[in-house]
Amino acid sequence: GTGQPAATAPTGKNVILITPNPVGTNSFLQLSVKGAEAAAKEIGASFKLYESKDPTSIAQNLDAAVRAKPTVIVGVSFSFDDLFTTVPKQHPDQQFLQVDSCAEEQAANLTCVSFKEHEAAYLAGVEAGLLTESGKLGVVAAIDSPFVHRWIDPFLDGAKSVKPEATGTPLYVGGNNPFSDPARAKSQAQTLTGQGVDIVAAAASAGNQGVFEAVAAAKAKAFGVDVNQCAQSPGNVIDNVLKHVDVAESAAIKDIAAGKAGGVKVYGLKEGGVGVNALGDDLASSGCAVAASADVVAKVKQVRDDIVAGRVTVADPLAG
Amino acid sequence: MSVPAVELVGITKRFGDVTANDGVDLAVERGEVHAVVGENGAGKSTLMSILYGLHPPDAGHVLRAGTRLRLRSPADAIAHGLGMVHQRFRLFPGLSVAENVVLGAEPMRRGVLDRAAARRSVADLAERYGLDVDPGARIGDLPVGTRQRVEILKALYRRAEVLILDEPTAVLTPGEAAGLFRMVRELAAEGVSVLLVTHKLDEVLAAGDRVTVLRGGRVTGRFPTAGTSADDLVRAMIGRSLATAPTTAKKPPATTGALPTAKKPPATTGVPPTAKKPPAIAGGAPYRLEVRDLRVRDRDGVAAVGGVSFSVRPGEIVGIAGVAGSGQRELVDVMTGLRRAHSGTVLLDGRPVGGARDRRVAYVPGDRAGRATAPDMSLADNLLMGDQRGFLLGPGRVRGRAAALVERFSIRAASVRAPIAQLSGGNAQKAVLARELSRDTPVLVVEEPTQGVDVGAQEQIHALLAAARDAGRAVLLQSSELSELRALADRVLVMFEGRLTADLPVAEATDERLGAAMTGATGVRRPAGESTE
Amino acid sequence: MTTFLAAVLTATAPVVLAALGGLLCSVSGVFNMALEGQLLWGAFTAVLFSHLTGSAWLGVAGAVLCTTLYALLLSVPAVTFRADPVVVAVGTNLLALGLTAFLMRQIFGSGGTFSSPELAGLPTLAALGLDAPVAGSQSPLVPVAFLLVAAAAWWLGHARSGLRLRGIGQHAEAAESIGLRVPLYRHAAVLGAGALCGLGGAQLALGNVTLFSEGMSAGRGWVAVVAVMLAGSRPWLGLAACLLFGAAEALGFRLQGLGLPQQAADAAPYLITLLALVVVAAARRKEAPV
Amino acid sequence: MSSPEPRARAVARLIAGTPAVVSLVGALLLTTLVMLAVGVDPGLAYPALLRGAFMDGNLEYTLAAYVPTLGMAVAFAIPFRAGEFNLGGDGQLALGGITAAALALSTGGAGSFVLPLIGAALAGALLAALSAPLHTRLGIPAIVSTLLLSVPAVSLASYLARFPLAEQGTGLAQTPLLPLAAHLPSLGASTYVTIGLPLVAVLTVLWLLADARTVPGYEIRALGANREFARYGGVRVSRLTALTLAAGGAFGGLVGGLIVLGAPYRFVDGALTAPGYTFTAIAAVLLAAGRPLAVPVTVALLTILQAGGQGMEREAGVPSQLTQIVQGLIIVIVAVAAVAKARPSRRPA
Ligand SMILES: Nc1ncnc2c1ncn2[C@@H]1O[C@H](COP(=O)(O)OP(=O)(O)OP(=O)(O)O)[C@@H](O)[C@H]1O
Ligand SMILES: Nc1ncnc2c1ncn2[C@@H]1O[C@H](COP(=O)(O)OP(=O)(O)OP(=O)(O)O)[C@@H](O)[C@H]1O
Ligand SMILES: [Mg+2]
Ligand SMILES: [Mg+2]
Repeated sequence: GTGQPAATAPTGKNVILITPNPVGTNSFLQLSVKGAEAAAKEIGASFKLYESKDPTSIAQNLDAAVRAKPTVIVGVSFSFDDLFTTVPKQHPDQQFLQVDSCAEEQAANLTCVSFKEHEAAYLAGVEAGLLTESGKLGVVAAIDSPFVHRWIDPFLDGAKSVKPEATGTPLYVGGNNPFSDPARAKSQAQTLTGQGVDIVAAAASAGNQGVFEAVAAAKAKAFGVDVNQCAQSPGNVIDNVLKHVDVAESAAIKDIAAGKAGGVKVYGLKEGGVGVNALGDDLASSGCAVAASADVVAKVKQVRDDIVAGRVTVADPLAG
Repeated sequence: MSVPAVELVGITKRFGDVTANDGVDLAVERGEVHAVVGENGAGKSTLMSILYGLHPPDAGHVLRAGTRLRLRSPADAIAHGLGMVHQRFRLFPGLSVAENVVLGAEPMRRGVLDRAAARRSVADLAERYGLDVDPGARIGDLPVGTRQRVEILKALYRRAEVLILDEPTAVLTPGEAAGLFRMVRELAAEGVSVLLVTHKLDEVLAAGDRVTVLRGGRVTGRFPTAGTSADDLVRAMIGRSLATAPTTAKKPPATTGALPTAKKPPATTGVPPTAKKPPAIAGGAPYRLEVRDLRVRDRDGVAAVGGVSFSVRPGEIVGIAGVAGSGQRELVDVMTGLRRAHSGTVLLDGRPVGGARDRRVAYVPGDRAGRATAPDMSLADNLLMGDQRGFLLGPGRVRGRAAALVERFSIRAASVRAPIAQLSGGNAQKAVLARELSRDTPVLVVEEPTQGVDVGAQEQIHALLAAARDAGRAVLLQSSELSELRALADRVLVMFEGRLTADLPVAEATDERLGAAMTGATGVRRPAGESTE
Repeated sequence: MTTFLAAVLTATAPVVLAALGGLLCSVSGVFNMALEGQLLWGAFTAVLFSHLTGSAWLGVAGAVLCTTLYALLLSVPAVTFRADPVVVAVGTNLLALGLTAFLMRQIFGSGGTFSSPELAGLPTLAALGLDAPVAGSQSPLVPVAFLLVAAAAWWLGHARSGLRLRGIGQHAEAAESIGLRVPLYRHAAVLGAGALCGLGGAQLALGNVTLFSEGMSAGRGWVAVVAVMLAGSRPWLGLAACLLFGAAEALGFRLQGLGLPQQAADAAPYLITLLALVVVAAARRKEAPV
Repeated sequence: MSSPEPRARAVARLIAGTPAVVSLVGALLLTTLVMLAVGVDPGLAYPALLRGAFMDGNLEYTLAAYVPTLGMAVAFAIPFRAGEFNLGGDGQLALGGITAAALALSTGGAGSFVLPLIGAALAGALLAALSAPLHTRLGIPAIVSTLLLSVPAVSLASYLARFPLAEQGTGLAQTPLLPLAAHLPSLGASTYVTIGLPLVAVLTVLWLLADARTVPGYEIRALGANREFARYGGVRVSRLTALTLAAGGAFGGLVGGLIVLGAPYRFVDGALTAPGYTFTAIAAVLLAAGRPLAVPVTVALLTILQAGGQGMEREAGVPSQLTQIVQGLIIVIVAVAAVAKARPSRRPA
């Protein structure tokens, strides 16, 4: 983590962010740290990061955070579903924020921010369907958990919506350190390209860079995730499935600090909380390969509008 | 007098509370064979280890040709021309004989280990000194006797100018021992100084020039061998004469303080045990132990025991002789239940010996570190093995039992809680004997019982074996000391290549006849009604 | 098939190098469980030096040097002070994880992954003019890894120091009593293992991929430890174990594409290795009945 | 030449007499230096380490981590006494955990927590016992087979949690919440300290007693000290090997069950193996260097270090990488300190 022993802010405000895993190579967690840090700065609060190592330490970190009585305690991901069902009720004076999920029984002092990343993944799939020549698509994901299917299934659905005969193969890095094994991720991407796959979506955390290397060597293309990864492998990354965790989270923290707490804020395409670089104003300077295909960009914008308007609904794999 | 080849000055060494050496002075001339004798635990091995750089002394120093040495490790000792054959083998089990011998001083050819040369020089050395080994064999596959020969070859190969031999003959056959001493004399004639630690006083008197006697870590006597008798040495060693010479232990043992009175059957006093009628066995069977047409195959399917039959009566000691590797080990393994026979049976009081270790047989193995003890366990734990029964086992009971045995068998140990590896070689052997002899079993199988034990203890052990016999137990005694066999056994069986080549009453077991049978000569009398086929 | 073989060789090379190091240690009588951390440290220093010098080869050299030095953290406590090598290894593995992540932030200014188009990776053999079906796509360190196995096998069997090392592992007191400096050989073995892990880490970070990411050794050092346990003191057997493992892993990837669950693919290399062991052991039993 | 020598030696002996102290002091100096070098204030970090382990309500977490680590230590130590290495703790843990979850779910809590725990122990025992015939019949050492069996067992548990036993509609691979009746009763107010603590403590004491004061304990020690010696002494070597492995595995499985039946009361994929109990426990047992009575102490030492590390991260703002650096160094140095008391020298000759 980037947790610095920040001097206690004069206002006495502070923000504690608890991650479910060490931040390490996880770009999603890095973004959440970034967002919370930024918000803390804006509201003049100090910031502390508690990195958990396993489910037990999540609970311990949460307890420690409650004892510290900060302005807001931010918990990231599904891993807090159980805890945020009980703990906020026990501490009604403490504000909690859950990012990327929401506890089943939501207390009044729990605010939730969640994302429809499947909508963005669907858009990426549309791009892939339009750009694939072989009609074979692949995904390299870190592990086979229900959560990562939010990137896999809608991606393939999106591709099939424009190219019905397209086929998709997901591979999972697995092994001893699935979230940080670029060599293994590369090897899997090579397996895919060896089978004629010409577009590989990467959802392998630190493994993504390995995927990019593989597609670069095989003259295939890739998709990145969470942040703009196009510059990491110029010319080889078509686009990215973006999730503006930092923006949404920082907005929520500021709201809570301003006294607007509670409720679930869902960020989809409509709210601008998720997206792809093709939709951005800075597409030309993004370094993403999709910029070269104006027709694809146009189609993506159209599908986005359809989704926002409700003409197209993207199935959420987790809802099923 | 010239400057001694090597001189130990005022050596003192303590291990915790034990003072192993206490101001020992000892000088060895060039070309001299200098024997060091003493009871088990007298400090002989410790002294030799200090000389060889294995232990730093607490006080005192070593002079080599008049110059003071700094011995930090054996490397320093070797650099100054010292060589040592250890009482406990220091061999590499996974390497070949030749590799073991040359390691550390390897013949090289073009920067590469010259295996052919190594084998050749080992074969040459072995032939020159009459030591029978196959240079290509893996150490781990060899019997202990052969391993001992490899240890000796190692020292010879290095052409040490001062050669330390710590009980080199403990596991050698008489022929091999004779060969070794011929070799020692030859080396001495070439100017090598030899330090010889042994418990065999005849060897000392025959091969040595001078003798130093240690007792409780101090020098208690220095003798030229000329004009010295075994009794002189014994008196210096144990502070008294032996009541009886070891070779006559067959007679009822004289009462010495160390003897376990409980084991002595009252009826035997004054009556020669051989004349005693064996007590009857339940069921009236004439034999305690019967072996019928036993066949054992080793790992490679080769017959290690090829059809052996014999029986042992109650109150009888049957000796087993033979060169190492003739099948004695496999035979004993089957009799103790540690190995399954390929065919044939072993009956003990009419019931077959079976499956796992049979508790009706007490067994003193010849392989002390490999089988008879767990070196890292405490003496108390080692003394318990085979007698662990029930479920609960209080430490008090274990230690109490151990203390009793230590007392009864006069084992010299600092504490029963210390690892048995800290005991001197002979005391460890006594511990094994104590454990097995104290168990009241119908059958007793003993391999090399006096291997490495001092003369006093030898006497005591022989007395114990005789007492066991007199109590009606059947005793099987495997020994490479023919004198020991003749002293104790009623009959002697000889094995050769897995078969019995002789079954002689002790009166007929002359060196010549035994020697012939051990090398496979036939024409040996067999008792009627028994066959080796 | 060629891509399959190439994938197996690439994936196996870092493991082979680490396993070879572990094997030298185990031959000398030191159980080396520190391979995982050393591989990681090697990967980090390789990227660091490549980044600083702009040369992948200087990256390799830096990794070898730095990882040899890192191995002192195992050799001094375990050999000189006779601490339990396994406990020490637990410590040095943890240390490597923290130290690489920390230094990464200090030096590269970012956590997670460091990669850059300017970072020099190892060339492929094809780029060096050595194009052959399976070999062409490999970095030069891959053949080096396999040659080192051959060299080690020969060395242990025929060289004086190799024989001495084997002797030391079998019976240290015996080695001492013939004047061998046991600690010296053991230090050499542990440091040699460090050098090999440095090479393995360099192959991982500059050969397999061209980047560093936190924890990227990802269990390869543990696989190497398993290979050492299987191989005892026989380098060829160690190589075979690594290859079998790598092949099972690559096969697992392919079967995943056909619907095999990820968990099964994860388990496959271990189960196949165990199965191979059982088959070999059973066959040996049959040959020599007891 | 000889006059300064005795004095030098006396000084050397004086230092050698207290090597544990010396190396511990060295350890602290070194870690302090490292802290300073990487910009951590030792004056904040050390107190935070202690507070993180003992104070501010952290003690209950330390205890919560102590229980599984101690259990896994015994899981390793029992076969270790017999000379067998059980490196398959993770597999036994995961299999035990998933078994407990499956039993609790399928019985709807009818078996309270007792049945799931028994099932968990059995599952772990069976898995570990597989290694016994592999060793005694095929000569494949347990150190290899337990390790090779571990990953497949973890994968199996993960598969079960991901598919057949999975909770629907969540992002994590996990089972549904276990029925209330199967939850381990807490001790006092804390949810972390459950009856798992007295259970594991009692079982550990039983093991210590069995090791020191029973015939099987003696036979196991003999087996570990010299296999051939034990066989010679009438010990059923194969049976006892299997027994120790199974007993170790049972502890491993039991710990898995205890974790799953405690908060958050479900099997979460990866949650059992992520904290690294298995290897911490192995390190603790090896640190104890053959003294079983020292095992609870060495486990405590390492647990305090880890729990305290977390506290140090939270309170002194020490980033997690620095915690790892400090922990790694301390473990290395403690390993040295543990043996610095001059091992009993083996006699030569
Ligand atoms: N490493 C050690 N630790 C503790 N005690 C030891 C050690 N080595 C030897 N001793 C003790 O020192 C004494 C002398 O032992 P040493 O081995 O020198 O006797 P020895 O004369 O060779 O006896 P033996 O004839 O039985 O071989 C014994 O009491 C022994 O227990
Ligand atoms: N591989 C081995 N490992 C340990 N000890 C061994 C090994 N091989 C043999 N021994 C020991 O060496 C001794 C002799 O073994 P072996 O059976 O080959 O000879 P033997 O026929 O019994 O002859 P002798 O006892 O007269 O030397 C036995 O006491 C045995 O315990
Ligand atoms: Mg001796
Ligand atoms: Mg002796």
